[in-house]
Amino acid sequence: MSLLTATDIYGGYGGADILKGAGLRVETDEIVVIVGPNGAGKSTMMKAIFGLLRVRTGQVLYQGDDITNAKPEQMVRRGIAYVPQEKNVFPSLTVEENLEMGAFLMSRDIKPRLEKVYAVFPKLRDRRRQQAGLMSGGERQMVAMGRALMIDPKLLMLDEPTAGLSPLLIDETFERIKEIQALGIGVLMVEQNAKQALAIAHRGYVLATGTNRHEDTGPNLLANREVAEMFLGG
Amino acid sequence: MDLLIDLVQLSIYGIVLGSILTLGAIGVSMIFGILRFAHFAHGDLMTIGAYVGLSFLVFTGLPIWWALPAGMIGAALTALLVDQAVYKHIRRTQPVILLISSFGMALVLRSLVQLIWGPNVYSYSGGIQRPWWFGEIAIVPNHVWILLAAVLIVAALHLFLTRTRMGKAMRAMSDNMDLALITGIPAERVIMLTWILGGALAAGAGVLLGMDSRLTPTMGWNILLPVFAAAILGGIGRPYGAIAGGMIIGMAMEISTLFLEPSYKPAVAFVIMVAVLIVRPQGIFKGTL
Amino acid sequence: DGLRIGALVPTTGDLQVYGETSLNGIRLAVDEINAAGGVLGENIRLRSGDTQTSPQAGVDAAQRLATIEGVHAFVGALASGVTIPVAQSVSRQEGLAQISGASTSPVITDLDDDDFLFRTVPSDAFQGVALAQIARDEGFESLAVLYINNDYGLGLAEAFSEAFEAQGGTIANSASYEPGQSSYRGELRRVGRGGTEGLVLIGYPENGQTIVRQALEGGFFERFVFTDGLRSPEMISAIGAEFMDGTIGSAPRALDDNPGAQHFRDAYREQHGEVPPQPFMDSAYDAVYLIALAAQRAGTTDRVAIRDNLRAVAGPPGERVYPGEWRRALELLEAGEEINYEGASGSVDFDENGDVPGTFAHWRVENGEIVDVRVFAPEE
Amino acid sequence: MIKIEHVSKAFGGIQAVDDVSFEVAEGSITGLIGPNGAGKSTLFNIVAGLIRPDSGRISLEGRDITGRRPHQLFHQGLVRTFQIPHEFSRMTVRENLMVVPAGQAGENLFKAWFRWGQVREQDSKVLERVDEVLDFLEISHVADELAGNLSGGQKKLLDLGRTMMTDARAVLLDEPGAGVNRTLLGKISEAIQRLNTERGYTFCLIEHDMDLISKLCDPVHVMANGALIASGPMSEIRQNEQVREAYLGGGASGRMGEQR
Amino acid sequence: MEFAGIAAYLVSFFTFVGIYAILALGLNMQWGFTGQFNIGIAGFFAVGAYTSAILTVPESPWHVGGFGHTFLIGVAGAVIASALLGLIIGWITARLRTDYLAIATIGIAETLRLVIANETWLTNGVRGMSRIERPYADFFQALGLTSAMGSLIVVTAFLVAVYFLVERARQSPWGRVLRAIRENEPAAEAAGKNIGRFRLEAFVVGSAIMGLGGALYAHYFGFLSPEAFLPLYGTFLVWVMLIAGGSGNNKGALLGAVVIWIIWSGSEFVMSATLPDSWSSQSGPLRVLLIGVLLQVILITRPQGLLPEKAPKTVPTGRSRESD
Ligand SMILES: Nc1ncnc2c1ncn2[C@@H]1O[C@H](COP(=O)(O)OP(=O)(O)OP(=O)(O)O)[C@@H](O)[C@H]1O
Ligand SMILES: Nc1ncnc2c1ncn2[C@@H]1O[C@H](COP(=O)(O)OP(=O)(O)OP(=O)(O)O)[C@@H](O)[C@H]1O
Ligand SMILES: CC(C)C[C@H](N)C(=O)O
Ligand SMILES: [Mg+2]
Ligand SMILES: [Mg+2]
Repeated sequence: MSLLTATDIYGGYGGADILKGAGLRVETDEIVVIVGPNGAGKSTMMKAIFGLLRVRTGQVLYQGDDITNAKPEQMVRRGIAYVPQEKNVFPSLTVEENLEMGAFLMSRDIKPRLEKVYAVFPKLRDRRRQQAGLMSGGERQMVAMGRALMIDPKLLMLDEPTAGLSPLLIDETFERIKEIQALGIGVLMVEQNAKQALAIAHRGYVLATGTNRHEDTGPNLLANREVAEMFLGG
Repeated sequence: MDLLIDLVQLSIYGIVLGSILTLGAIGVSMIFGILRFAHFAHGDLMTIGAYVGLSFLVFTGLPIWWALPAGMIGAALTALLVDQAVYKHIRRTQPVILLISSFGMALVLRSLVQLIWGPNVYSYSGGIQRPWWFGEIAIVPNHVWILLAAVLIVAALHLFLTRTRMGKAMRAMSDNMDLALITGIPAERVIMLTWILGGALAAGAGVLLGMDSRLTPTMGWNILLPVFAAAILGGIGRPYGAIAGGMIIGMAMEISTLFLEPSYKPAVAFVIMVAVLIVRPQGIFKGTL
Repeated sequence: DGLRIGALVPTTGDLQVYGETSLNGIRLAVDEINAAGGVLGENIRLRSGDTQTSPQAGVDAAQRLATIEGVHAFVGALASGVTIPVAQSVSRQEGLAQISGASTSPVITDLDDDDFLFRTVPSDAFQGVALAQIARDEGFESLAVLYINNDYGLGLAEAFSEAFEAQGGTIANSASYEPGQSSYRGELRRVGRGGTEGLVLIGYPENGQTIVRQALEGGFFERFVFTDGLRSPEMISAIGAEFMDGTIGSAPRALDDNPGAQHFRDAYREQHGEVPPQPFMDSAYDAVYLIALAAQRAGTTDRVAIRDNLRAVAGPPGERVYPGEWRRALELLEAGEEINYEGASGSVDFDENGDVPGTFAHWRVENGEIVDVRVFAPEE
Repeated sequence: MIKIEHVSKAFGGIQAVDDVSFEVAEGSITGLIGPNGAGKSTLFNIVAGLIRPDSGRISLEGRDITGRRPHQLFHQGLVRTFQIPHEFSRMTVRENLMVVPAGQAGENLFKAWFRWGQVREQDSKVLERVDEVLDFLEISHVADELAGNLSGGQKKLLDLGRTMMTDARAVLLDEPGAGVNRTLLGKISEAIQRLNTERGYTFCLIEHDMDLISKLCDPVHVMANGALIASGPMSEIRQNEQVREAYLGGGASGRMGEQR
Repeated sequence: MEFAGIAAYLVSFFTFVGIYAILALGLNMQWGFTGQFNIGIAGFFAVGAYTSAILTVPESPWHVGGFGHTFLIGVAGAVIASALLGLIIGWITARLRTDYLAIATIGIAETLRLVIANETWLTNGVRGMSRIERPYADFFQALGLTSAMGSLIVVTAFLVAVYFLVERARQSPWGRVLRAIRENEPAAEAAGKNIGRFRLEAFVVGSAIMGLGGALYAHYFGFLSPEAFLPLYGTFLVWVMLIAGGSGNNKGALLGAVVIWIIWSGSEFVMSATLPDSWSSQSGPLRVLLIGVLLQVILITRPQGLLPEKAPKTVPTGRSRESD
């Protein structure tokens, strides 16, 4: 049984469908990457899976359960964490409060979780009292990831987690993502730093105009000339 | 000397008025903080609270203080109902839509009060209280109780906001509703709680106002602008600032009668407010919860 | 096509309370007349419009009544702030008579209304004089005045102060208040300075209760002088008879020997139950009678003809006709006689401005009851 | 062209920019890199007039512009993009660009009222230019879409498009590449180069994509903890130990754009 | 209910709606285009009304005036006075955030109302000003029209002119900049726009239009008192009209004025026709209840207003666009 399968998804923002039959699959302890041009529908796909957007037709299965169009709260309870592409921190809350909010649904003591996140992103510990809205673009990205990790997710969905990060941090982030995956967490991410992302991915999807263009293992996609030229910047 | 006595006496009156304004302003401020709109039906929630308290007293014959919890429950339920029936459906549109809607809601609530209780003037208890005299300063017993009740209500709210995660969740919601949803914060529950608290606070203000003056269908609407002024002065969205805002507005209004034709009294609140806004556009108090 | 009367009363807004009772008075008159044969052989049809105590809504309602409903005359409005714009932009323009039973503003006296605006209550200018006389009769030397900041409050306060001082009294302090406040202590402290014998409070019950209560609780005043706006049993029960006893005041009121007032009270009780304390319902009732009589005398429902006949039926010369005597009035007019209507609220003889002189009650609270000490016409 | 002299700025306890001085030479494409939170955007905001520095001086072509408002700087030929896209959400993409050109007669209300012909004529010229830019950025298909509905990357492109609508002399780009598809980014970097060589625009850009930086920028300045720690051509910068440690790291991302 | 009656009512109805539509257009300039949250409309409305009244009424022993100017001078004075007021208020509140501006403006409007009520020498205070003449009544009479029809014609003429100016402003680059400012100030500033200037211009023009509405109101009603400028009728009604009609859209402002006034005034009609007599004392509150509920229905079902904002058409370029 796959951790997550989305099949034949159609849906959009009220007007015409943005997603036109896209689908994907994530296994437990697998890193899956979605790449594609701007406006292809990658973020839309993430939102559709997470229940933020009505899926018109198609099905999303999580650990065998149908979670199509379930409420976000349900998703979090089941162990799916999602970091959106934009506006992914609470600007007027401090860093630590942002993290606390991540674990809102967890009633148990959150101290150890906080420590875990601080271990992954030490910079956040130094800045715990700073308002997230006043942090630099890259720092916010860390807060957002940290917040998602607070629920000990089984599936982590990241929309462009490395956008705006320094090269050092990009590499580090991908390392972290590998570590996270090694803990048995499935990772589904959208990336424009596609080469590095595909390099660590087990599988990748190329999405264009709302449909799957290519689907293969990471290395194979990287090796594919057409994919490289059209979507990865040569 | 006379002036000093005048000032002290008027300040005492100002504090009483300020307590009432404060309770209203905290609610306005909280609702603004979470839902990002100025709630124009807040005054009429006060009215509802006051009248529910009145009916409760009439039906049960309990002593006057029971109006407070009864009114608070009544107004909290009303607020909740209004939110579920109306605001909920337009929450995702612009704040101004909510504002206009709340204005319409103010009309609805007021006319309901009139339909249920009629247009007449009521009071909680007949008769008057003789003041205690401290030298030349007079203090009416009720005023002590009003101040005490206001302090207790504010303290209870403070405990609630700081001892529970809900307080932070409320702020998170006010920052970014979508992200709050994604994070798993039960947004609807937080909003409902906000209305319950806001409604209860409004009722607190309404009942105390009723005790200090009388009950009319427009009592809340009439006090709404000073309440807003207090909320603004404290920095809207900052419940604790509202306390200071309420007190300042209350005192300024009473003391102004020393120098100004009293029919300008309501303007005092506005002039202070506008002046503060111009000098300090973020309200007088910086800092958050 | 029978006579249509448009009633302009607020059923919402600040003066709603007065609106309801006024409308009751109007209904009573219409029912009485219809039961006794109607006007020109047909029943009067009553149309009402809610002025919402606002000029905008009042004018719109009046306009609708005048045009779509085609009424032949108005009764109303209540607040002077509504009555005047209605007169200026509807009654005068559409050419129909308007009789207010409640608007007491002195401005109305010499308003440019092309003689279409009348009223069956005396101007506040008269009541102020009456009140001064009452206060002097009660032996007050020095008084403070606190009045609501609208034309009613201002008009009365000015007339009263002038007359009171002319009669040798002193006005120690005088201030106006804005309605709708929750505390009036600052105001009270201001007018309470310098030891006066009592407070002349001019306003409506809504704020009046608060003010009196706060005045007593703060130890500002012990004795009060009221006007018609605060003549209300509610006021006494809310504050307590022990504190209100001895309070005096004025109110427009028909002379006691007027049988019309008695008839009105009885008839009102029969139709609507207990007679409420609010003033202005008897004057509204009279307005209907006057319009009906004028139409009957004119022999037509033509708007201007009704207006032209109002003075003739309202004042001397002529046979006196009282409320409830519609049949008799019909007969007299049939016989070509002049009549002079003597109303429930007084003699209602219109002068050249459409005003009535009016008589006033000097009332006092005794053992928690409002008692009329005497009814008199104020001396100039 | 732009001269930054001893600029400092602190927010509360954080020294976001610490005595930074450097110059952006006329006609250059100057790179600004450094770890997250190094103070790059803050420095941009200071230069662009959105934040006042605590101390220091900025000059543009020799004139002191410290503390000038952004719109004043715009008219002196200095434009900028934002790291987090600032689109006009409830306006169409096309309108977003039409807003930008300076000196439109129709921005004067009286001309808009009484010289409509002139206004329309100018508008259609503006529109032509808009369509060129849209085509170039490959977002013509969303020209009539509300900007708020664009995808994250599309918004960045739109932001860039706004700078292309001006007759700027100096352009500050804050991470034009973040979230932009690499194939398109390649084209964008060509465009920057073209604007630079053909139209003489001076660029100063912040970017974390080393590919882009190495391809376009010379010189490159490196900030860390608010201070300038290195300057020079990218090939030199790469050798700088401090930069490697604080910023580039040893991984694939840091090595991108190295001569193969 | 004959035809002539209905026609006569419609004359007054549309005069009324016309005046409110002008106010709504002024508000649209401030809120719809620019996002300036002015809930002190009553203040500008009142200043316009009183200015025109003071300029045109004959001499009176109670207050200043007796200038006896003509209608057009009154209107011009009203526009200038309210524009000046807008300039001052716009200038001192320039730095205020949306919601703060809102509360500041309502505070200023209420203060102005109190000034009008208390400064008797200027406005005759609570007693109000009367003897304000309808525009060109004699002239229209000569044409065989009533003064009400004359007023309607004058109001309509002004409405058309205002609509034209406001709509053109909206379509122009000026309006585009305003909308850009509304959406994102820093970006507009980075695009070289002097935000302060544009905002102030819009605020002043909007205020001037409201002042014009006030002048027309004064001349139609013939009587002014502070009661007419309470927030309910002076401000909120205008907001409700604009929001229900569709803010940002000038046609929406017009439609909103019509629809809301129909609801406001027509609801009474419905009430009196359907309610039994014994309910009559409840009819007032019931009517207000109905209005409130209808407003909620509009807002819930059409949150963008009856006519949502649409981007103005851009000029065709002539260049044929290949489809992609
Ligand atoms: N308004 C502010 N108040 C307080 N601190 C701020 C403010 N703006 C920025 N900072 C802090 O200043 C530092 C520099 O921020 P800046 O945005 O300039 O970084 P940056 O170099 O652009 O980083 P990135 O590459 O991640 O965008 C950060 O630590 C940030 O948290
Ligand atoms: N809220 C929205 N309402 C309407 N249309 C939208 C909305 N958000 C996105 N779209 C449209 O949906 C399409 C796909 O957007 P999406 O955000 O999924 O792209 P993406 O693949 O994530 O691109 P990027 O890499 O630039 O983030 C785009 O054309 C965009 O204009
Ligand atoms: C109903 C009354 C209180 C009206 C008041 N006499 C007035 O003229 O405004
Ligand atoms: Mg995306
Ligand atoms: Mg940055």
